[in-house]
Amino acid sequence: MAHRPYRITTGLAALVLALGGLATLSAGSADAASAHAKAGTITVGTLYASTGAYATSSMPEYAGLQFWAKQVDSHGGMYVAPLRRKEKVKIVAYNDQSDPATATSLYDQLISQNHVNVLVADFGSVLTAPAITIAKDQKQLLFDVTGSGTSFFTSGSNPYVVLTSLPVSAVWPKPVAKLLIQLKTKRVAILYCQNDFDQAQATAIQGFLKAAGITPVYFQGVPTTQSDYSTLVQSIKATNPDAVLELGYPNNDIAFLNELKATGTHFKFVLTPFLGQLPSLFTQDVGAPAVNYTYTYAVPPTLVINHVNIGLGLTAFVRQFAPGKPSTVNFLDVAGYNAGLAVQAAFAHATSMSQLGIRAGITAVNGKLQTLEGTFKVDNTGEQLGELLPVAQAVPHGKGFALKIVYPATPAQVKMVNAKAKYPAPTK
Amino acid sequence: MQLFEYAIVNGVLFGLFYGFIGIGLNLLFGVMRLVNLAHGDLVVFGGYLGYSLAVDAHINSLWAIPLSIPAALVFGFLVYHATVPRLRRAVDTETASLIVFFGISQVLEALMTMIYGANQVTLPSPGGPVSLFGQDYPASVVISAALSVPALALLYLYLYRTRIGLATRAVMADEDEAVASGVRVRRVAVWAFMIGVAFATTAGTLTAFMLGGINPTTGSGLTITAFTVIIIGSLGNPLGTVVGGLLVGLASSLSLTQAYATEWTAVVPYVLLLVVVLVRPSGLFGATVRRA
Amino acid sequence: MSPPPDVGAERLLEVRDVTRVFASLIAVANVSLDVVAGSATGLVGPNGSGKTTLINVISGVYRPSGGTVRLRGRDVTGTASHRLCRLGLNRTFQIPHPLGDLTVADNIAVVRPRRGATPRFDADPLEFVGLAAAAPVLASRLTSGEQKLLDLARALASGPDVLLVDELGAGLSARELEHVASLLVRLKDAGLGLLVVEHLMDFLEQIVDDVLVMDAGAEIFRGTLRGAVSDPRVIDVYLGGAP
Amino acid sequence: MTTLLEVRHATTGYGTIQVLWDVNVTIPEGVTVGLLGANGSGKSTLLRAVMGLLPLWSGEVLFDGETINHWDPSRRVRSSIAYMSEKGVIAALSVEDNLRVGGTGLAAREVKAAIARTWDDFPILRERRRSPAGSLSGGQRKTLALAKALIRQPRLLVMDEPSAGLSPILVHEMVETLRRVRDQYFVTLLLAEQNSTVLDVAQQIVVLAGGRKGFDGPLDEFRSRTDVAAQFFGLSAPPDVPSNERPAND
Amino acid sequence: MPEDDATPADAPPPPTPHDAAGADRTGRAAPSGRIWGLRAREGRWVRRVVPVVATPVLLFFAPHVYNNLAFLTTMVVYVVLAEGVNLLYGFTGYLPFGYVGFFGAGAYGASLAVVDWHVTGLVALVIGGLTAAIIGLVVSPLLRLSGAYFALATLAASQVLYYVVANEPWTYGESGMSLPEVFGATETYVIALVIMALALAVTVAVRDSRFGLSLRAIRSDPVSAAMAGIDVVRARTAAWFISAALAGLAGAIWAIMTAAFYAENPFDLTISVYAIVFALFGGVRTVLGPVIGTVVLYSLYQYIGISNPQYFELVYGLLIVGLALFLPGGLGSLVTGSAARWRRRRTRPVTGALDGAAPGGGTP
Repeated sequence: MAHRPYRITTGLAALVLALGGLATLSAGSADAASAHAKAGTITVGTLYASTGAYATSSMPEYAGLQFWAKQVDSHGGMYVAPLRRKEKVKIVAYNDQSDPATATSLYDQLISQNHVNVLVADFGSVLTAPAITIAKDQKQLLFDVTGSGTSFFTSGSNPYVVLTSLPVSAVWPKPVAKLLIQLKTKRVAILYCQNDFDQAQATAIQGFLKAAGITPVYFQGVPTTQSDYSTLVQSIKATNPDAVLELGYPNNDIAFLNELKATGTHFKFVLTPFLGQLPSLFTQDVGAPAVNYTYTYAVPPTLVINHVNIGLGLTAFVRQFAPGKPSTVNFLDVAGYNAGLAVQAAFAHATSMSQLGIRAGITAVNGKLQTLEGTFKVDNTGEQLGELLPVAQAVPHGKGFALKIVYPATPAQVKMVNAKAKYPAPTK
Repeated sequence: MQLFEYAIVNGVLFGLFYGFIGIGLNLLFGVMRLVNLAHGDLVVFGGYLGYSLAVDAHINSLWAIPLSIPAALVFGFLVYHATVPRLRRAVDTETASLIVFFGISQVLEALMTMIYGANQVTLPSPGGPVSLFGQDYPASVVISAALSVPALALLYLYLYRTRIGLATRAVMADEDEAVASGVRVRRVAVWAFMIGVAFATTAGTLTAFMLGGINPTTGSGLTITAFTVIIIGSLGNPLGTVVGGLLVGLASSLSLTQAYATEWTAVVPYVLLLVVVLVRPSGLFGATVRRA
Repeated sequence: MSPPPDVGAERLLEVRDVTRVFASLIAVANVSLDVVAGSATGLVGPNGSGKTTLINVISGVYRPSGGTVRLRGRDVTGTASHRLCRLGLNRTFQIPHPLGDLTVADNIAVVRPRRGATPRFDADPLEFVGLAAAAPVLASRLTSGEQKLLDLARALASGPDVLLVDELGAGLSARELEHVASLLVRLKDAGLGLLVVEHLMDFLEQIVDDVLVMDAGAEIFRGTLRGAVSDPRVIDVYLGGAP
Repeated sequence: MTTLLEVRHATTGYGTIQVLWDVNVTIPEGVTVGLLGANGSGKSTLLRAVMGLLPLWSGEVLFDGETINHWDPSRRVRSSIAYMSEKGVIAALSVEDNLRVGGTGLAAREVKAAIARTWDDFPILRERRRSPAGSLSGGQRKTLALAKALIRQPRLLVMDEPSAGLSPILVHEMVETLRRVRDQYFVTLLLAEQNSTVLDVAQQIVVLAGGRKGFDGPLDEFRSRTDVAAQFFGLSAPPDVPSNERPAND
Repeated sequence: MPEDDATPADAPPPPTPHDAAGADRTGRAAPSGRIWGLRAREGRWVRRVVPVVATPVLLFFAPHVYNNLAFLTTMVVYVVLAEGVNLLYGFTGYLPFGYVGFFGAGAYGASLAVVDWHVTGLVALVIGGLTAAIIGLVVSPLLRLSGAYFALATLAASQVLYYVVANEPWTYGESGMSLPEVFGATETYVIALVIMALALAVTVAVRDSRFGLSLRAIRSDPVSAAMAGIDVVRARTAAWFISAALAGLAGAIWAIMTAAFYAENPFDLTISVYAIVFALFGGVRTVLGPVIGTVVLYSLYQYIGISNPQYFELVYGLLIVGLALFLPGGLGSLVTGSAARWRRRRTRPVTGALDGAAPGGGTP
């Protein structure tokens, strides 16, 4: 056998060099961290995705959070109870490019290198999942904006996670089931995508309906990557449904509505979840005529809530967030802003600067906080219970469409046009 | 029964499109044993070109098909000369090409994100539903399938009715003998490369129609679909690719009609691929068996 | 096959009615032969007559389409090469097959020696063929002649009873041929049974006791080499009429 | 007689394995040269070097007095040096397509005429024109290989074992065909063979053994010298040269 | 036609004499005697033990330099994967595109063991490794394929596995996996380092053992290897299992570190691609090549990802293209390549075997 000891030596030398590189890298990020973590500032660490599958949703959320920080700083900072003074807010953000593995490392980076005061998660369950683990492990308070995976809040009491927007998907669709029962639909078709978010909704609705004696005539899952809906639509049509619920991500919803449009298929009732969140994307990609009479969940800014006791009301937010272009504001901008408000409330009532002290600030305001998303209320696992999600229907409005709340009747503090559901939907 | 017929027609429409996606990839593999992992990204790049025309220039996005061809040829020419001569000298061309084209696919994805952003974009539908055999199909799907047919026919004419096409087939069948017969392999290879790239970009606009929209990461999935199609139809056999495409299209479409199978649709092509390579490792139309 | 040189000599290999068909081509048709300990049999025939195919069938590279192969009485028809190697049958290749990425020493070290039976020949194979000095060199760096010797050494390292030698002489110079022939004779003397495929008649003459001549996959002559070169049929097909 | 092809001091091999040692061959125009040698003697390697399919480590190939070392194979084929490899045909393509591949680079009209001529000269091919070459019998394949190499009416036709795999009767037919072709197409033949029957067609014989040139002279002389014949059959040793030298430029 | 009487011209085309790409394939003579003050025997010991011990020890102190354990653990997981690719591709020539299937199988095997059977962390790791090996057994018929067919068939198999895991309720496919805390972050990192040490030890063992020699023989020429008495199918399958089990262990420790994930995470095809790129970048068929490849590229990945995210894919892509084209043997070839060139100038093996002068010893 040949002997080549020189290889090891050179190999080890290269390894040492590489570790040296690591050291340089960390020195670089230490600089970055010290630049951010100046005395007299509260640092909020977050991630965003400028590319990849979640970029569409992640970027507006990030913009909302940045807007909140700008707002706070323009008023001389936010009040930090344990310090008894106002502090400026600094956001430290990294780009995870929609990759959960990168996100894991970057969340760790925020805690271990940048020593941020609190963490705000990136959009959605997939990119939030790694943060949940790190928050638990490192006992770091995490503000979860929209990551409502069923597994995040079930493992007993966890004081380190707070969901700031949207109830978890298992309770969220209750109004939909009630509306279907009220409309006396008998034959309900449910097509959902196989991911945590949509699957949980589908199962919840199925449960609510079954309790009322309605068994869905079609209940099928498809891969989230599904883009060809033609055969599926034909299958659904064959069941002759009174109502069709398509529960997917924005791309699925758009592909589904486009398929209905392209084949001229008409159902009496169609619901897609993301129309309410991203109306302008649907206008652009599907077109107003085809969207008309579709049902969806009503969320801000469609749902206008101005009766608030922290931050801006919805109308003011829209005006200041996108001056002159109110139509470009979407729900995720609001959600990002709302996460900032939760952070703000936590610090304003924190009992100490420790992570649990900051969490105690949330407990202090739980159920009392009125934001532009409604009542902020979490349980002891951090699950959001408070915010409203009525069902809305798109109705023709000028060249485009307007979303009108059809169920339940709007609460008093919500300034919103109520309407009776147009059922069955008129043919377009 | 109506649903079954619908699924068959739909499967054929998609199958033709899959054949179109796969064929450029197969040309590259057949002639040069190159595993082009950037194929799907080239397809998506073509789709974005169509999008630019529709949204920025306000002309029909189908114009992207003729307009992208010269650009694709130039791009193919440049990439060929930058990479292929070195790859051909590598000890293991297949593996080396796989890595190089993975890198190129990363670069393309980055460029697309920089230029067009990360959002999904869709193209305006080319028209209302089209009636075939008494049922309505989306115009975008029918038009895409209809355009795939002449594209495939053009490649057939290139291979079977032109001198360089004959030389291309000679190289695919037996490179040594082709060289010994005076065929200029480099010229054949450059053209095959450029045409392969052009096929990818021209399929792009159709992809935006077929898939409902595109984003910069759509490409990697398309690459895998394309490989599945060409392996089923045999690597290096362009006509087999069309059959492979039809098989994948039909199987996927039919699985969507079965209640228990809808959630397994995405697996269908992979299972098909595994069955084909294990039962007949050379693919359905392969001449040479490639076993270790 | 032809009468063994010594009555009672050990029959090592018995090939009976072996046939091998490729698609529509019959490469080997009903060939039978025996290899006896301490003897060498020559296998001759023009290009494409099926000699190498026969060797490939016997050594387990191809499965026969028909017929049987027995090694020391045991049926080994269609047995995989690595098992045959462990049972005491090995071969060299017409085009040398060195393990090019390995050193010469590793080319030998990789061979699994036969278990059980005492090998008939147990000298250090590299020294025997004269490649000992090349032990630390990568096999791909050897000349084609040296690679042929390495093939031989690797085959010997497994301690075979039966050695199939496929055109070891082709492409070697006279002096090299002489060296190789003397090696094969020494192996024969050590009690190995050899089956030698070769074109070079005087090379064969130094080694073999008898020959089998094949044409188009079938046997056309068996007997002594002198008998073969004077047989009109052999001259006709093998030398094509002679100059 | 003008010299058509000249190989000077050709030295080459595969990878690190040297196969040819300083071989010199001169082929006058119109003289059929038979290159004889046993397996592995370097015949095919020499032909591949002549065709540019294998680069020379050192030495030179001259065609019509001009060095062609830097020409790639296709240029050599297009410049009137045709090559018939041992395989000779592309099995997956039809007979007619094989002929058309042989005419690569010619004008379409010329190819058409050449194929028409081929149908006349080799009627068997016309019958099988649509069949894939792989389905032809051994003799038909060799005929197709020859016809394919002749498509562009070359001045020099380099052939690697035109008789390999043929039965004795077909070998005789091949010899007749080669004679006919030589006269009809005015082509100089360089053929590598180990079958002595094919010698009948040659006027000059070059013997290769162990990658070195042995005998080089007229056929008659070759016939008359038994030692040379023996050299070819390997019945006695070729003139020996030490073979363990490394490639000079390794 | 069967391979009767082929001339050397028909042999598989070897690299041309001056082929740069082929340079590292030739001329590996063994330097003998004392090298850098070490005698051969000591040298062998050093070659075996140092990489296995020194690499984890060096990395053990890495958190003092750069305290991001999630990053470091992921990097170590990638080292294990790259070594697994090294075993398969480097030693047997199979490029496993769907290698991530084993990683995912290990992640889910270990996680389900923790969640459903409430086993301890170390048992979960073993179950993860076993799960991957079992999956390896199921898909071992794929070893009949070669080249691009093998690469893509494994990819398809990994996708099938992914969809099974993602669709089935018993794998918590749709709701996602959620583990209780099994190990602390530092503990997880140390265990990952131990798994890496195991991977390195396996690689060293394979390189230096008779089994490794057999694998290299098979890669070099399967027919000759069979004639040397090597059971080609069995040796390949064994390498396949070992490699699968390593990926399974890597997946298991990744799952324990990540704790909450969806099927699409451990079955993400980019994991395969990165493991392959890291291994090839560092240089396969060496022990430390994949380690160096991973440390350098993954650090770069993190660094560019943080500082220049907008150019990240672009820079990374260009880097990969450049490396594959201009340094096809990996970083390792910089070292071994130059050494090989150096040796080639010095060694001119002339055995004299064929001069007939000294026909060696060995009486029959």
